[in-house]
Amino acid sequence: MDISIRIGGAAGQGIQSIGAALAKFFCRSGFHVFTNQDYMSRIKGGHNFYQVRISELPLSAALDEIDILLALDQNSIAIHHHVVRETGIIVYDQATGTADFTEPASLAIPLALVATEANGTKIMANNVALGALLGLMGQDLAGINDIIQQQWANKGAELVRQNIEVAKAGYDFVLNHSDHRLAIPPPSTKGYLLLNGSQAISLGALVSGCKFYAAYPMTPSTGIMVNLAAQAKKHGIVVEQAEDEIAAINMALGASYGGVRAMTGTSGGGFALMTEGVSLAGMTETPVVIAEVQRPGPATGLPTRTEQSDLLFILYGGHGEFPRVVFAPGSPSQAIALTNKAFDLAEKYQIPAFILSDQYLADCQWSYAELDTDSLTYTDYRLRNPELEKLPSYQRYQVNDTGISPLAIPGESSHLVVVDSDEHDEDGHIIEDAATRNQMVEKRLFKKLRMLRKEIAAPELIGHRQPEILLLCWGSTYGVVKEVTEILEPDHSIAMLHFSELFPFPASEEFAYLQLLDQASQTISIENNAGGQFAKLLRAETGFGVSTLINKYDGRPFTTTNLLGELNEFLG
Amino acid sequence: MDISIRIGGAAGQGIQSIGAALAKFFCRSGFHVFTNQDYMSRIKGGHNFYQVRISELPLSAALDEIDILLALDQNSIAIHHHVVRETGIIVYDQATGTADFTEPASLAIPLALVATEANGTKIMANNVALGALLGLMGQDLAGINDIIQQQWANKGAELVRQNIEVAKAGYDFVLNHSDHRLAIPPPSTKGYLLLNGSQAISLGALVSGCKFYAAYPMTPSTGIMVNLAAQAKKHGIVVEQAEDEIAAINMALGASYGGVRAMTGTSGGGFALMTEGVSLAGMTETPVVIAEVQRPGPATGLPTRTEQSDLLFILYGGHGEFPRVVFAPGSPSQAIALTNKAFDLAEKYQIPAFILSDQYLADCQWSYAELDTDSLTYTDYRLRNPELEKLPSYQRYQVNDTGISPLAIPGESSHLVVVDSDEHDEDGHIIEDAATRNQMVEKRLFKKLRMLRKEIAAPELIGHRQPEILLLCWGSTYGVVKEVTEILEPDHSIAMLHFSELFPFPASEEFAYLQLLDQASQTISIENNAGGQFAKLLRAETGFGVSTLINKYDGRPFTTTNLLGELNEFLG
Amino acid sequence: MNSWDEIYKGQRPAWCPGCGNFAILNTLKKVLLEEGIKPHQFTIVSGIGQAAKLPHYTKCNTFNGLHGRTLPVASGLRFANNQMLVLAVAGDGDCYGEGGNHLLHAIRRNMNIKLFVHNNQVYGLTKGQASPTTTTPTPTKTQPFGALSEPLNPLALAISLNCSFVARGFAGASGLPHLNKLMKAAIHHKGFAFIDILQNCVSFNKVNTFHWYKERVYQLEGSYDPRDRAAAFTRCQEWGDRIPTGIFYQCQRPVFEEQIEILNKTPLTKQIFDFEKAKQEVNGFS
Amino acid sequence: MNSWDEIYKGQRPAWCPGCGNFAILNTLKKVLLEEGIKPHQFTIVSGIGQAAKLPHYTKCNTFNGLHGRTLPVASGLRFANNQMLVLAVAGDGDCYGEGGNHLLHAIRRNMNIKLFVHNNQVYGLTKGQASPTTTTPTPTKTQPFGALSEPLNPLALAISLNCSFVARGFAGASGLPHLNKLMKAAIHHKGFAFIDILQNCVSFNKVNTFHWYKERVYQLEGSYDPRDRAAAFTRCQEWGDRIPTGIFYQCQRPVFEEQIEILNKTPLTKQIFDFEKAKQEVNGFS
Ligand SMILES: Cc1ncc(C[n+]2csc(CCOP(=O)(O)OP(=O)(O)O)c2C)c(N)n1
Ligand SMILES: Cc1ncc(C[n+]2csc(CCOP(=O)(O)OP(=O)(O)O)c2C)c(N)n1
Ligand code: SF4
Ligand code: SF4
Ligand SMILES: [Mg+2]
Ligand SMILES: [Mg+2]
Repeated sequence: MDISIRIGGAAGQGIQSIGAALAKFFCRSGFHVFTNQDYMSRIKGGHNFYQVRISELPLSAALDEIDILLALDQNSIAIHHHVVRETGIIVYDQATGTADFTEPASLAIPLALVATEANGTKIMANNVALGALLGLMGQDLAGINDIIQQQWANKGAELVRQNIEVAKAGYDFVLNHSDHRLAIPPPSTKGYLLLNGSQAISLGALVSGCKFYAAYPMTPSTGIMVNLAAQAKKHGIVVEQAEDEIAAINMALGASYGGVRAMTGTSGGGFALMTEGVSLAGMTETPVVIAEVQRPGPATGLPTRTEQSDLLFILYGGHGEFPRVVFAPGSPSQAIALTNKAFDLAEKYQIPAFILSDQYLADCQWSYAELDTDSLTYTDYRLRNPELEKLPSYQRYQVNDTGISPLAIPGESSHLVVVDSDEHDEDGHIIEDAATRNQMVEKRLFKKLRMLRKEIAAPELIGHRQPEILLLCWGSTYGVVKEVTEILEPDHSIAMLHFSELFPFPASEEFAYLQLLDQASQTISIENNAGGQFAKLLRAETGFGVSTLINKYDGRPFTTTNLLGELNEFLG
Repeated sequence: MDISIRIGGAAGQGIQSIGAALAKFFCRSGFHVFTNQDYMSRIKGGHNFYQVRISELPLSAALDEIDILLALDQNSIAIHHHVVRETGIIVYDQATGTADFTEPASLAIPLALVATEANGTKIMANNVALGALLGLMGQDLAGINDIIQQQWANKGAELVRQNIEVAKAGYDFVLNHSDHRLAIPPPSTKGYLLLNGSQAISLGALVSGCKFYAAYPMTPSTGIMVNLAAQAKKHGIVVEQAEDEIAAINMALGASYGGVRAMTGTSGGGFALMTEGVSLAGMTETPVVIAEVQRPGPATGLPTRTEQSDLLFILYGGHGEFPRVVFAPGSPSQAIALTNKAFDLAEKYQIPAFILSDQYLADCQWSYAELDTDSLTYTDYRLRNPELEKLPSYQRYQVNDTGISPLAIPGESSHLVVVDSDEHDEDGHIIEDAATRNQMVEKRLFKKLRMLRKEIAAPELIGHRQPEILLLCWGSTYGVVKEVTEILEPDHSIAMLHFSELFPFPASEEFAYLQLLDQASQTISIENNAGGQFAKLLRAETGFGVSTLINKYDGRPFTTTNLLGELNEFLG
Repeated sequence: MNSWDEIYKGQRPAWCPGCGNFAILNTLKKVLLEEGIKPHQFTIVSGIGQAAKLPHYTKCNTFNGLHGRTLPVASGLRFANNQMLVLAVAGDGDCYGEGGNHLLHAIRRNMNIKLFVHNNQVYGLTKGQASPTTTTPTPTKTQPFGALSEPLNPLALAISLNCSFVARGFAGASGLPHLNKLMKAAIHHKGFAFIDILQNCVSFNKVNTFHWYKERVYQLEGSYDPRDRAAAFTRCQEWGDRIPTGIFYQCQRPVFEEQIEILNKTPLTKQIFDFEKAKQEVNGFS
Repeated sequence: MNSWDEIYKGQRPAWCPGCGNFAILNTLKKVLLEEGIKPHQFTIVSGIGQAAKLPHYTKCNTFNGLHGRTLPVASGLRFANNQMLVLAVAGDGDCYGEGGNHLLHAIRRNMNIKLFVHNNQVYGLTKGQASPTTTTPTPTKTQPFGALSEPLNPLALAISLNCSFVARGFAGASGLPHLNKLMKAAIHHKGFAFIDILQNCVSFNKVNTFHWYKERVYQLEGSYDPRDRAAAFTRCQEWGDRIPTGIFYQCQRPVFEEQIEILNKTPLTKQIFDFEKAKQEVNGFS
């Protein structure tokens, strides 16, 4: 069973609330769900859609063909009717649309009328549609009550009741007016968690002891801030909206200096303003975690869409030379784990650590039976009292074997914590001599890098162990490449190699992935950008040049359908 | 003949004016001169030095051993006396220093006393020293008069006369008190021009028709602004000090949009603030030239010293993907030519073009018999009246074969010029659809890049044509690597390959330099940084990994002496 | 269709129905028509936000740049072409948040730029976060403890910097004839002219609604003397039950670009470059 | 050696002999001693410039960050530790030029930070370019047409933003006992306290020399009432033959961090992280 429902309409029509309720419903009923969103940079009007895919098996990507189209306006019928399968159906609002074709099947519902006839108001029409969809899929409607209850709780019990009624009316409308059914077998498990990338990164921060988050709003990164803000009071986190991105990163550094785990988040244009601050983190050796949620550039680009085009900018952003780690999770669960690892390494090595996400990862919801919390770690690497006070002396940049100087908290003890953006001596004071400079570069850069390299996990291989065709990917394309690999593997010698820990670039000691690359007859780098940035990085780091690039840079993610199409010619 | 004179003292003691006068004197007398500077980030005190190297042959680097040390304080004697050759001499101020050793020879001069006895004032003591140096080198003093005249002109004729007297007194003091002479044969030519990198970049801008320069002061880039400001009235150039670097680049873009050639300049930390603007230039296709004069980072680093550590940042700085050119001149003459080429390509392709310099290139003076102006070009690529007005219609982002849309000037005609930082259609208006996006990426990035690649010159090969040992370098290390190559070539199969046009990376069609690399048994990348950034770029672009890295990251440039030392072990 | 709408017809606005931006857009078009300014004779420079989309919705030369960077681009353009009428259009987040530093220094420069800020006291395009002018302690999704900073008073700020033209307008129907006059006065003013325009955001600002403004807004009385800086400073602090609109402060100050001799006769963009003269500088140098 | 110099002895200053910064440094040390503040009990956050080197020349916790970014770092530090005394030290270029936007918003926030700006009306460290406070039309090497922008009046700016403590001091010998008092008042003030300190630069400011200041500077009379914002605005515009110093404006406004409940009992940096509780959130989510 593999059903996709696409809800189309204008911004402001509430397609998101319908989609979210639907996803929750199936997830709680024990189905796996994958949702993705496509929306414009405007508040009202235009055209957006929300897609929900449902299956009893785990899902990690979207399809182009759909089974049900819920069209809230005529525009949605025009744009999407051709992707509805023959067996599918278009449900639309009778007041705003017409479907003047015979295939696929269609069902007109006077949404507002049904709502008012059920003693609701016109604005409850969305719940008529929601009920109708559940009717079409032959679901037990009871499960939706809780969800409506949650969504409308702060509007009062009466409205909750009305909305439940209205959903029921939509459900009944379908039972009475249509024979079309999409059979969905009853699920066997107890229900899943539903999580998108933004939520995952904010959970990752929360569970890593992040106590301060400063940011300036920027789509598609704002979700992280919103999610953390919602947890602020409960978990004692200060979330501060800065006057600009420069302030955001400098505030995070000030807070980190002050002794708390600190983070900032933004998208490419905002990150551009942060690079001086990143370099400051490098020089002062102040731990900080930075989430960069990519969108298509350059400049303002396509503000609400997706792209993987800031990889090289993140790797080399900031003047001068200093170590950093860069992670690009491929799924919400990876996002939790890697955000946790970013916080850990940022503090352990006193460096900036990056989470590279994008609009696609940020907004897509994945379903999970359970999230792994056992492998999450929390170690407080800071030097606090009573240890700190006991020290006979303290130097912020003490030179030692590891390059990692003790990280004390100012004000905790009588020892002073002196940090400096100029080159400095062990005490943190300005110097200009060559010998101290050399010593500090050695400490700050070389020694730490040597150790950092050992922290990085190998890329993940999925599929054939000795593949002829090797698909390379990184970050958010994980899910779709995985699904495609799994589809193709039975008939082809194919595998995928996903890089989620990008920098320092994974060593191939433990896992000789370079050998796999050498042995494959086709190595195909799949990237949601125009430049093939990962392929460049791979060559810079290993000398290996891939045989083929598959790039997509129209602001839309790869879907299983289109990636399969793209790969067709290489399958021989 | 190859004489090096080092003038040491505290900031504010005037070592720069002595050094500059000396360099000018010999240059005008027909000697080749190379000067370099080493100074601290403070206005008074500390320790700085200025070195002047003189020869009848062209020079392109500095030596570590010197022939004359002029020490204006005791500190300078302590720091530098061990690098004075056995045949050399230390001249110092009797009032501030003592030289309690027998070798090298030394000569104490009561500078202030000599000045006052010659009817000057104490602050003229520097000219006593200047005269003394010329005496030691057996020069005809007459040539210095014009130079003193120029330096003191705005203080009045009387002071000029006094200073000339005082220099004469210093000269006579040496004749009377010392037998030490450094014989310098009379030169044969008519005199040379003396030029440093900052001056060269500003001349390059001037000669390319730059009409607007906006910047925020930042060492070591401020020299460009100062030099252009000095030409502002004569050549009709607006030089504006912006409130910050963000404003600087955005002002330059506004001026460029308005129809004039525009430029900005900064150092790494300031450039970090400009990357969003660089991306804006990329998206709006607004020509702009950006000089980045590197200094050691990260963060504030060593503000007055040198490093080549922003290469990868410049290559990938700015979010999203768009074309750019990056040039890194190796000498002042290359700086003029490449600044000219940067302006030309920036406007021809409507892209950001970079000049990557550093403190070493900025401050070093080279001597030239004549500078080539014949190969400089100026083509106005803008669409102006009457052609513009005649067009039936105009679209700023018209899609055509070349990817280069006509660049009209707003207000010149009744046609509108609409540019947008969002993704846009041919008219410049915001779009969000995938097809237009693809078309624009194709136009803006792919088509232009294909043509741009053909504009890039091959790297310069100096030395053996089929070398066993190949030295790779880029930017400001040109001179020193050249000198070292020329020294070693008679006895070794050695050559150097200098990259001054770094991006798009030179194709190896015309000149198969990759073959040279493959054939050499040793390929050594020499970089003034810790990371070997050029070596990374080379591998990313060609897959070729060099065999050895020689890095220097103490904030000081390579000298002929120390580079020879570093290379010793590879010479077999 | 009105003639102003025809002459200055642009793209179809992507604003929400009921948004105050429509009224500002239409008023501007009328002003342009009444002043006889043709589409190619002016340029609108804008940043990013709802307000900043405005130039696309009229017909004009347009530089729709980065969030917060309206004024530096406008300044650069005036340096290149001091015969171009340059309007800078920004949102309150754009101009007082991200772009705050440029506002300070653009006012100090006093270049001939007309700045219209659509002040809806909220970040509209990014969905309702607090802006620098948001009333305390409004809670938002990104301000878990509420908007706790003192709301910025843009007029007071401008007056403190001796901005040569400081006005407030209102984008409600009742305010439009007045806004029309303010825009014209700004255009005729020699130097930097700044109008903060109160604009309702129907989607995200549920506090300062159209009605909220309408009930409070009034025009400065005819006897008000905008040359008195001290009075202007006091008066612009009136905010609450009654909110004055009008020209609060106006003074004559040297216009930056007029002080640059080389721009006096011909705009930079029309000056012919003498390549040969420039080349002589190369070897004449030293 | 004075006891203040002993207790707060730092690195040897790299300032020019005769620079006004020495007096500010020494006054600060005296204030610290007199207030009984131990070196580890306070942090100086600074930017880049001559002024910004100050923390190295005393003994304290130090964050010597980027040019212009003093205030965001200081704010972040206060969020992390609202029991730490945080002094922010900046130059006029640092704070009013590069960092102008942060000044606006730091004043609005009103966090408990003490900002001391060494205003020498010039960019010292980078060798004499005009700063935002440079007198017009001073020509410099980077201002070929002179400094043409209206000099920024930092006090007027701060008052317009309703800064809760606005003062001016003078770094000349005659002004030091007064500066001492101002610094103490700033430290005792609840909220953001701002002192603009007139400081001579012997190397690059040949207009506003020590003597130039000395002849003009005087103290606000005892009867002056710093609670009157309108009067403060007028008074702070006095500049020329006579330049007043003192506390121009002071008011009580909610302190930002005091409004954040979760900071009320324990500073963030001392709050124990409950890893297990946080982990529960991961699977409790949805
Ligand atoms: C550097 C940068 N940071 C953040 C953003 C995201 N952003 C776009 S518009 C906007 C704020 C919009 O508010 P305002 O300027 O008040 O305009 P309005 O939409 O209310 O008219 C923000 C934060 C951006 N585009 N660029
Ligand atoms: C981003 C950035 N831009 C420019 C500089 C160069 N810079 C260092 S200090 C300074 C200005 C110094 O003036 P001010 O802040 O008034 O301090 P002062 O030296 O006069 O005390 C500048 C422009 C820098 N370090 N960083
Ligand atoms: S969100 Fe607000 S400001 Fe933006 S268009 Fe809608 S109503 Fe207008
Ligand atoms: S340059 Fe000026 S401000 Fe800097 S130390 Fe010297 S006198 Fe002081
Ligand atoms: Mg707004
Ligand atoms: Mg200063």
